[in-house]
Amino acid sequence: MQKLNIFNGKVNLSRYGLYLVFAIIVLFFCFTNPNFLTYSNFMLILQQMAPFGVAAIGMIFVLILGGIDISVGRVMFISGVVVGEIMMHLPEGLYNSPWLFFIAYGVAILVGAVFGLINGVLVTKLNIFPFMATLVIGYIARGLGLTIAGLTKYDVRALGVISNSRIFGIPVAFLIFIVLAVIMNFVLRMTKFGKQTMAIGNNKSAAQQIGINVDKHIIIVYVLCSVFAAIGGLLSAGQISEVYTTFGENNEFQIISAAVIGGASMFGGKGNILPGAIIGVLLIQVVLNGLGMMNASVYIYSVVRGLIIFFAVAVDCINFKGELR
Amino acid sequence: MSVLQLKDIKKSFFGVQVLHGISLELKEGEILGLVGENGAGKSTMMNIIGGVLQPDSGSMFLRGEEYHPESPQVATDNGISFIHQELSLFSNLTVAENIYIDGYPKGKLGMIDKKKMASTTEEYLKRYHIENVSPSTSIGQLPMGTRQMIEIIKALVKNSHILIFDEPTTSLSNREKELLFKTLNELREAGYSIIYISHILEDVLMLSNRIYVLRDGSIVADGPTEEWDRDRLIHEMVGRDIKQVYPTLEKTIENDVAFEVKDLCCADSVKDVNFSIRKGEILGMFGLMGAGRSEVARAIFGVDPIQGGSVVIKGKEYHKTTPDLCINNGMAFITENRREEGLMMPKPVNDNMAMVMDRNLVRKLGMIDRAKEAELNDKMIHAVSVKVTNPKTQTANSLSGGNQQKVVIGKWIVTKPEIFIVDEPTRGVDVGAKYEIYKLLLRLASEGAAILFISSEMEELMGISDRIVVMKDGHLVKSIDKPDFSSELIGSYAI
Amino acid sequence: MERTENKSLKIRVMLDKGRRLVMDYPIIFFVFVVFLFGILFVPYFTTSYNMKNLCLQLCDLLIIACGYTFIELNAGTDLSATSVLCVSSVLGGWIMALSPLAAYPVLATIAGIATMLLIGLLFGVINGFSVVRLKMPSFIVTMATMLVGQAFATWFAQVVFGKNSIGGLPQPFLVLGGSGKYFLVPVVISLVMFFLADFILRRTKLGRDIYCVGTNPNASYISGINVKRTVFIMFVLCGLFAAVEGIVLTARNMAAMSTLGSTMFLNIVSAVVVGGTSVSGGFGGVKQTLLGSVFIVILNNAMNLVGVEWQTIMLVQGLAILLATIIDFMLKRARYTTRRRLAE
Amino acid sequence: MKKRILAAMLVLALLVSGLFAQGSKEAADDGQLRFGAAISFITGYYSAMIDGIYEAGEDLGIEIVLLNAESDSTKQNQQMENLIAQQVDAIICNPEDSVAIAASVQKAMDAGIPVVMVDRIVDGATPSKMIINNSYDLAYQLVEEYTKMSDCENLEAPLKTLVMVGSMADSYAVNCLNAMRDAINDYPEYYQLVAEIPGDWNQDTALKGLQNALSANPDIDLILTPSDMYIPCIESALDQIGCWKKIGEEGHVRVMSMDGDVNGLQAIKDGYTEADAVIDAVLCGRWGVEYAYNILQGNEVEDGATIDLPGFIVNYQNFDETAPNAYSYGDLT
Repeated sequence: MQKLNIFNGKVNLSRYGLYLVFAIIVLFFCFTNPNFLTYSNFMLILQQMAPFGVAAIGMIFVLILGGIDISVGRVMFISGVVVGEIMMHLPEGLYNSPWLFFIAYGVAILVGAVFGLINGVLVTKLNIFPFMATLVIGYIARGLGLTIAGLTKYDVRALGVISNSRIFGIPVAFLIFIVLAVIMNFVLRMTKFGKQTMAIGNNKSAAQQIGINVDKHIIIVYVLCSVFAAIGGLLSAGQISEVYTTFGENNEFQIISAAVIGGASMFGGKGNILPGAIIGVLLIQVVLNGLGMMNASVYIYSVVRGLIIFFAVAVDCINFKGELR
Repeated sequence: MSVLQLKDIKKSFFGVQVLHGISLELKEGEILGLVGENGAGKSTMMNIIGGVLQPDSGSMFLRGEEYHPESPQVATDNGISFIHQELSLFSNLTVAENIYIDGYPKGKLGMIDKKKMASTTEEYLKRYHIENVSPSTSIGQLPMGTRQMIEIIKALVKNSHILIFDEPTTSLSNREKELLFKTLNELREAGYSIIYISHILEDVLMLSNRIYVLRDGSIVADGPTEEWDRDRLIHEMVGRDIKQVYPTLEKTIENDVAFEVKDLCCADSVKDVNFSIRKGEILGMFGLMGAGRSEVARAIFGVDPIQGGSVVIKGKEYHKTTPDLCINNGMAFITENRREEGLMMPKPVNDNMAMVMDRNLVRKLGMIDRAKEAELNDKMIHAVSVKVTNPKTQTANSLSGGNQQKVVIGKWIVTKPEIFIVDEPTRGVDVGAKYEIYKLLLRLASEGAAILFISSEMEELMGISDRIVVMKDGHLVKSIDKPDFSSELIGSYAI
Repeated sequence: MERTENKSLKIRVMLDKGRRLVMDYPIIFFVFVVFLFGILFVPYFTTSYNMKNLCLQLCDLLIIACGYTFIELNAGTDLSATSVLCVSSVLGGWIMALSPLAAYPVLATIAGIATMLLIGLLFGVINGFSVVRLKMPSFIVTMATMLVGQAFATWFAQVVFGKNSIGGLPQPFLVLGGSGKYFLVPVVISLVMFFLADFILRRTKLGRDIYCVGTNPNASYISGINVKRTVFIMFVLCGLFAAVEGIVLTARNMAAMSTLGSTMFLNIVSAVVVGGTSVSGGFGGVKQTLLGSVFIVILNNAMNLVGVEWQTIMLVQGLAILLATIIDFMLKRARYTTRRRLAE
Repeated sequence: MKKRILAAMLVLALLVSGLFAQGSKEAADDGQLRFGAAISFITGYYSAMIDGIYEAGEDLGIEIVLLNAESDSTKQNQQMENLIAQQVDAIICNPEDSVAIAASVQKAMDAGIPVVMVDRIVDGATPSKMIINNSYDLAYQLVEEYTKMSDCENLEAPLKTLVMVGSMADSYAVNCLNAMRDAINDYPEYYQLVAEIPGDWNQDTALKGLQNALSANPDIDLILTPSDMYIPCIESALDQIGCWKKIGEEGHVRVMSMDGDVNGLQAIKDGYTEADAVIDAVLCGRWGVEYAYNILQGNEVEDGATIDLPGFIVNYQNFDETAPNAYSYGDLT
């Protein structure tokens, strides 16, 4: 079913309309709180957004294919638990050596890859709707994680070195996010894999016609998405310095809306990493940061999250011609 | 020296024989024209050469050696490029990216060598004089003609030396057509060999060195272009001895108009179509692929929006229709694509049959009168004589093409509509079922229904309809009455 | 030749009928297995108290699962069903307990129930409108309404009640929860809602439209079925069923709570999907959901009694849904292949 | 028609078999007592209580069946009904919602199963015993006692205070928040409330909320938190802006928390935080089991329906005397 992604002014106008609304909100914050616009606050926002940014990169790839991945938040949780479990049993020598980071991130990537593979196979071979498949895998991931963890609180303070430290004032986590974003932007824009992802998202049957192995490609993209979610998860665990039962819960809402605000469309074929991923995550984090500084009431947060994701996607669906699902 | 030989290729779908032993030979630096009516088997043959389909029997030779393409990939590696009618281009990628979609030149560290890509594309664009298009413009903004050229360049860049074109000029303007022919001639001099499939006979006559005529799945005639002229081509294509005997039923055509279309414009390509159908009349509509027949049908029934003009149903004029409105006014629309738009494939026959009639069986509380429904179902199954063991359980996708079409017709007949729009009802249906469908249409007409019968088989139209209108490139060019039906006459207006 | 041909066809049809029964209701096998497991291995499973317990829990799950089945038949989702529960419970509780009406119990009960149904309707209309008119994917719309709904419920509870939940609901309302001798009232309500949903799906035009739209929306549109209206009504029905569930749960807990039903979504989805309503729309129905709910309730109860920790229960339910979707896929392919063989 | 009969028959079979099989499966009654423990939500504090329950269980040879309601009272009611179905000998209940649990508590009591409420009261039914810590008074006491301590004598300006919040859907968190607000209002010369940071018992939201608040008003003097669960976030946020300093060092930000968990006491021991209101969760759990055991054995312990759990404040000055009887003192390093 080829979706009519007609490139017309109306959608573009509303996309910039969304950015305009955000600009107004930011201005409002600047007036209400003097040190909103300070250098340190901006660095804080960059540090806070890094984990979600990394996960948003993977999510944009999946959205470009026209799929979705609801299990990201819970894959973050289980990779945090597995890494915590392993760090608890690491021998002393290894624990303080720089090897710790390779092991930790290696294990996280492995766990992410496993869940990404299962997602990919369910979506392609069993052609289950991406939402349902990843929802089920999300529950399995969380159930498995909690079964392994039980009540234990994993102390991952050692990972904090990466997540919290700063080089000349720039948070390391943000640098990691930028490096990964540049690499993946290069992959999307400059390599065959990226071009074929855009092609499959735009017109799946034509892609099959010219001989692209579409199923294998989709599985790789889902693996990629879960791997980036796992990396983001570890960065966030390092910041909190503890992995506990509610870690990673409901992160998927923020990641999906970040990817969509960044220009990725729910119906495939559109999306970019470098300006998109950064804009998406930055805007959401700025709004939440501004609310925090304004000492907004407790209830506003989930209302704002709900509205952000609603309007971000509504803008994108204006001229969708396909079936009402 | 012959580049490609086909020997005695046979192929059948769901028990319907499509290719009966095709043999063909393509020489180097030659344009081979292939003509034939819709459904004659042209596309199937090309899909077999292009590796999309596997032949049931027979063999193919490429420059002498055995050649069995399992996938389009194998065909392209062997230098055969297939340019489908709906192009396989991606509107969100640029020209250069589309051209190199499955084989990017590798720069340093695996990166796409953008400079080399841009330069070769630029060079090809200049060589085939495509102005104001740069390698970085997005395909989405280009007109069809330029996209066609991009497809050709895509084939050339992969240095394939055999090009197969399937109906390339359907949506090209004249200027774009000349450009395409100039390019094809240049390619021929450069030693490429081309198979050019088209139903537009002037182009084929002008372009090709040899012409093969395909009818009902077998090559009926072939020879160098000099021997051919337009009339002989049409005769070979359509002048088959009428072996299919058509049922006849004398019926009276009242002269009050049941249904009328006033200067209808739709789907951007169809402009100012006017025709009317009287009670009891079967109006045939002929035209080639892309002439806009299906678009007219879908616009009348409200599936696609009407952009101009209006439709008069039983005296009342409507500028905007929806399927619901048309059905309430006693209309029925049997679509061309029965698998996606006619039936619910995974559902049993009864459910499919009941889709339209349920609206009349609603009793109190929105309940459906199930007894009446079951009764109507059985009546319909016998009326259209669908061969099915148990209509309650046997699903639509397990039926043969003919049976499926009968179920669709049965689905619509139940509500006793007075106006029928029928689009290619006999495509992919075995001969026996075709005869029964014709009988059904005639019986309906005799009971006073007005039928718009759209088909691309001239013989079928002449056998059944009382009047034929011919569509060409979105315009209704001629209305021919029954006495002066002749395939040459119709063909001359349509092609 | 004609006779033998006819006989072998008849045999094949009979064989196919047997296979079709298992295919239509694979869940029967699972329910039987888990029930047997319960009787043999789980202590206290077969006590009459536990059976009454199972029944009540089945009623809790069945009503909202029937509502969710409507959505699943169109391969959509409704995350906001759970926040309908808490919003309707909080507002209903406020009207029944704290508003001036509280003095007249019967009047307050009627007003309470009316507001709760209205909330369900409101959520259904908002979801339906966004999916149909704004053409947004259903899980994004319902995700947004869920977040806003939960926030509103918590805020309202804190501001108006001062705490998370309030008791003091009128006695006629508590009857709906099946306290004491009115044990059968929620059972009757859930059976009524079940047969209502079954009636809509199998006997009415709306039900036929729902199945047609779920299988092939294009063909339905061309056959004159108003696809937009059908999808809209599906969301409204789901909202209403969720509201009825809110009424029963609030009465059962004898308290209007802002955290009502926060962990029920997994149970609802597993009841519907494991029951047999196919994930890709068009197949299934409320009866399969009934069997699915029975399976899930027995599974949870058995695991609770055996003392399985709550997180492993989540894992087992996730695996159960996965298994159900794989079986649904294989059945669909098998159903297709047997038909192919029959046709040749 | 056939399918409908099939479904109805199945539900009937479910009920009938229950009645018939009444006698067949007797409880595994090998004399060992079985207690049911229905816990509302597992945060740091409650996991300590669970340890207490398990400890008491081992000492008295009682098998404990632990059920977590994941902060959903409907699920907790169902779990309570399951416990009653299992005919457990006693139930230790930590209700997610004190009003909603009343129905099940009443049912258990009618079924002759003693119910001991731990940490939160039940409102609408009379359990056998209620062991509660009044989280409101304890939080109030935490803030009030600090005003009497030495480093509040010569305060020029009131301390700028940040109050971290649990989840508004959790009555324990709401009680702490209200107590802290009232205490700050009652001592305007000592405290000035700057901001309330919503955490939703989720450490990532808490960390980000705290960082935002700190960046909004950098000159914070005091942070109050309802649970030690947030101590790692506070440490990470303060460390970020270089304020995670020992007491007395320049730039030190006062931190006062509750629960008396390992993180909290360790921070006091290392000299980073001022005070921690210890609710002896382990003791609470242990008493729950002991009281239930005593009631079962019939030796009624006449000390009123509600027992006030001794909450006490451990601060850096009296650490050595008060800390040892905190439950998590053992695993301090």
